[in-house]
Amino acid sequence: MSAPEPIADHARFTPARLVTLLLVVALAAALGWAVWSLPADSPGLTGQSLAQLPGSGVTNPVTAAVLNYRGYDTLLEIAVLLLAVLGVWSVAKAEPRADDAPASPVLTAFVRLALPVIILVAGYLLWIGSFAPGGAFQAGAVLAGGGVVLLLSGGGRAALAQEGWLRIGLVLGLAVFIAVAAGTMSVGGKLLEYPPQHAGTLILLIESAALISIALTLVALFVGGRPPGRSNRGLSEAGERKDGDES
Amino acid sequence: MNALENAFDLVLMLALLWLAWRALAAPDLFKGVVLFIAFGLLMALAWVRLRAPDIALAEAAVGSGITGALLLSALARSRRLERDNPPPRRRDP
Amino acid sequence: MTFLETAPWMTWTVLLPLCAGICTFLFRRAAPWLGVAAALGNALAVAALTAQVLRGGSLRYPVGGWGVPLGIDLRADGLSTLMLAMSAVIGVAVSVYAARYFSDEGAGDDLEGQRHKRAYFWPLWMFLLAGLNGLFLSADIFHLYVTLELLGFSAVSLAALAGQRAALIAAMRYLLVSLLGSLCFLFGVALLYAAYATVDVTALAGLAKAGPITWSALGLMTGGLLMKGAVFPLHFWLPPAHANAPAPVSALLSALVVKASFYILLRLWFELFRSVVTLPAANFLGLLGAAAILWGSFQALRVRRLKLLVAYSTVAQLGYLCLLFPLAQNAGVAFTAWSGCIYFMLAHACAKAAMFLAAGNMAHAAGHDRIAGLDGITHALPLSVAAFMLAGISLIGLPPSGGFIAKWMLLKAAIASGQWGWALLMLAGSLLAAGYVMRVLRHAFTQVDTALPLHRVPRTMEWTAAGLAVLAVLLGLIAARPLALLRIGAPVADAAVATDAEGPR
Amino acid sequence: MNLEPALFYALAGVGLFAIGLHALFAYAHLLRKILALNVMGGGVFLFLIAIASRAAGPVPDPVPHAMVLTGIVVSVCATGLALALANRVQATTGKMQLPDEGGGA
Repeated sequence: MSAPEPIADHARFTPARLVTLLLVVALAAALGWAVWSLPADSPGLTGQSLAQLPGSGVTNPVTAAVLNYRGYDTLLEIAVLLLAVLGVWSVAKAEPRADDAPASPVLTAFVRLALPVIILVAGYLLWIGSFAPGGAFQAGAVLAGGGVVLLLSGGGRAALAQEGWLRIGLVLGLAVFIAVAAGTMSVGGKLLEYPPQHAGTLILLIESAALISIALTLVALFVGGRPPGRSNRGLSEAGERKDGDES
Repeated sequence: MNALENAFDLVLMLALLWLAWRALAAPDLFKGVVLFIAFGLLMALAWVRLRAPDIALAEAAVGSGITGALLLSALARSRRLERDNPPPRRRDP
Repeated sequence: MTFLETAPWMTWTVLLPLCAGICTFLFRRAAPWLGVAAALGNALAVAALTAQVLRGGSLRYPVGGWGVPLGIDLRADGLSTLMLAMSAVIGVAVSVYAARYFSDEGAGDDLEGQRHKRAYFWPLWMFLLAGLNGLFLSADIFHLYVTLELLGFSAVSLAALAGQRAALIAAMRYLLVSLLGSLCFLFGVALLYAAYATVDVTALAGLAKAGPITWSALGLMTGGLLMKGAVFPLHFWLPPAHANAPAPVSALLSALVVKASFYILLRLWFELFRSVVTLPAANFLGLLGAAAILWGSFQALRVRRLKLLVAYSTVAQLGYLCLLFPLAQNAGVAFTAWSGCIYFMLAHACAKAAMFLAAGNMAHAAGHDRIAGLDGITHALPLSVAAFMLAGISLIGLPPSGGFIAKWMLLKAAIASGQWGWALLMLAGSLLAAGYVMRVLRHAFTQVDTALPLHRVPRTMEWTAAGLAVLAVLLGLIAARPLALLRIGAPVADAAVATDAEGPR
Repeated sequence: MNLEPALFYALAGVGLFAIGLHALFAYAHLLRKILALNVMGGGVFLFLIAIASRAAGPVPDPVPHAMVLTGIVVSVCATGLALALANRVQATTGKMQLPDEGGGA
């Protein structure tokens, strides 16, 4: 795996590099000075987070911050996830992997054994997130890891080819989140102001939907291109036309 | 005990900085990516030390695991493209 | 009626485009209609919000009911409402334009490519709109980081949409710059949180004290935003990214996206770090702006491609915005300069969107966008050339356009405070702008004997460009209303009305 | 937890940010630039986690933790998008590199 590099990243130490190095060192020194002058007793928001915890619907303060206090950040973060898939699909097409040799039977057998365990672990992480370390993102990443291994073992391609379902799965997290957000306003609260008695349920609902979308998103990013579906066929890498000169 | 912990923290920090530098400066990109994955795992360890198990879990799974998989697959794609050159762009079958 | 008055329109301006993003992603056939409808719906929501702000003054909305410092607050004052209105109006026009631009009949010989672009333009643009609205409404600097990323990812993907070599390279560079800018911004947020344990702009404004932490945060955040806002000398990524995108995308990027970074810069310098910024730092930003005006204009006079010319004009016009920083250091003229700068953003947004759409029409008709090859295009596209001319009038700053009002206020501030250098520079910039606008018009009006073989341009595409150009000029005649709106909750005090200075705190 | 280690971790965060920044400018290969951005992000996150652990109270401050969680997810998205774009740049130019680095037009 050590092919000679055509890109001369390690050619010479040029004057330009020296200037960059000096600038970066100066910035690091300034930031280091800033860190050094941080107040000795950092205020933080621990006290207020813990004080509001009983009304947040969960007992893990991090989950409370992620999905309740700062849930609006997370809403847009789920939108960023969907957007990343959109961006990747808009620039690249998934490579057909037909030429690859079928995966070893050992790997296939391993995947068949491991997959149910991975799904169980993901579900456990999701559920435990409300009172202990865990949550939708961690669970989604574990599930996505299972998906990646499945793809590497040659399975799962058929599932990804179901583009309609794939799209629905990708938007599910955002759609449910928006529905809950709109719902909280329609019952007279602020945006994402969960009624305290339902907060735990609503957070689990959002997280469950988000789990599916997060896992599918991460797998889609791994595939690195839009599925070669019916509507996309014949698209030779999105218009290779020349558009006039470049300067 | 406290001195031991401090020493551990110090070693961990130096290892983080060294791994980051080696991951970026490694002449072989594959090695660089592998070092980056190791860097992510050490980072997760640092966050456990800093009492952030939630985030350590996320970093190990997302920051190190999934990002590492993305980087490796992109590197493999890049190597395939390199091999399939001179034709500068792929043709559809 | 009471629903119209009390509904939380702020939240709907974010939720609606997000929903539209989902719908246009799922229902690709209906995407153009859904997109135009969503742009119209967004405009209505913004209009309702504007009415609320005009009636009741600045609004603050604690998301989740938590309030600062634990939760995230939205806020709508005059400035954010004007920015939302700018995005809404240009959003409607560009959506109508794009519905035709990306239609099958506009495809030429690449029908598949056209369908691909259409399928992805609409959801990406809807997420872009959600990012813009979320950004203009956020009073929380960490949330600003999230909206910046939402905006950046959609802008980069849109810039890559054309798919040709130059667009991909430009988009890649844009993405790297955008990510670097966001990370610098995020580090600034982290430093501020470490020192003050809040990320609310208003709360931080009351807490921020000069010192290494605050200075580092100011430096990092300003640097990151200057990068994203393409301020000279960090502008290098902008011209290729804006010039190689499809015309409606260029219009959105040049008119709205770069303004978003600048908007945050204003919030930081005139609100959050108000007590920390110094005159030398402000002068430094002013000098960068001066260099941008001169460099961008010279490049616009030099390049051979029309869209590249318009993109370099953006680099130059962004320079004017930076002149606000030194001008506003004089308290007596600060509010005049502030109003002039904001009005400049509005006028430039309309004019630049109109110009990119008109340029897109010419490129579409001619099949290329070499300026020298546009001789006689007026015969085929009188409306588009008129749009280009009207937009040019506003860019140059001739009366009665919006650009004139804006430049007039900036000039007044410069002269009243005796800062003659900046005044002269603005006049020079106007002359240079006249030069590059005339360069295009001279070719467009050249008489040719043999009519060129031109593609037909749909009427809608011509009318939307013309509509925006007329709006850019009209802004000069209806300036009183927007400027009155701008007074609501303005962070810069009007020296003439010193009694209601500072606003509610 | 005594204060000092957390402060040193924050300094290490600054160091990672600087190492990444330097690599971003120094190396032309796009994959290295993407790695560099990830290292920079890691530096910011480490800084945030470190200051969270310094906050007064029985547990670390959860708000920076929430921010870092958001940041990690955003950066994996950025990495995915950047890698797809970089592969396309390579497919059209033949090299995973931007031509005339830092040049004007």
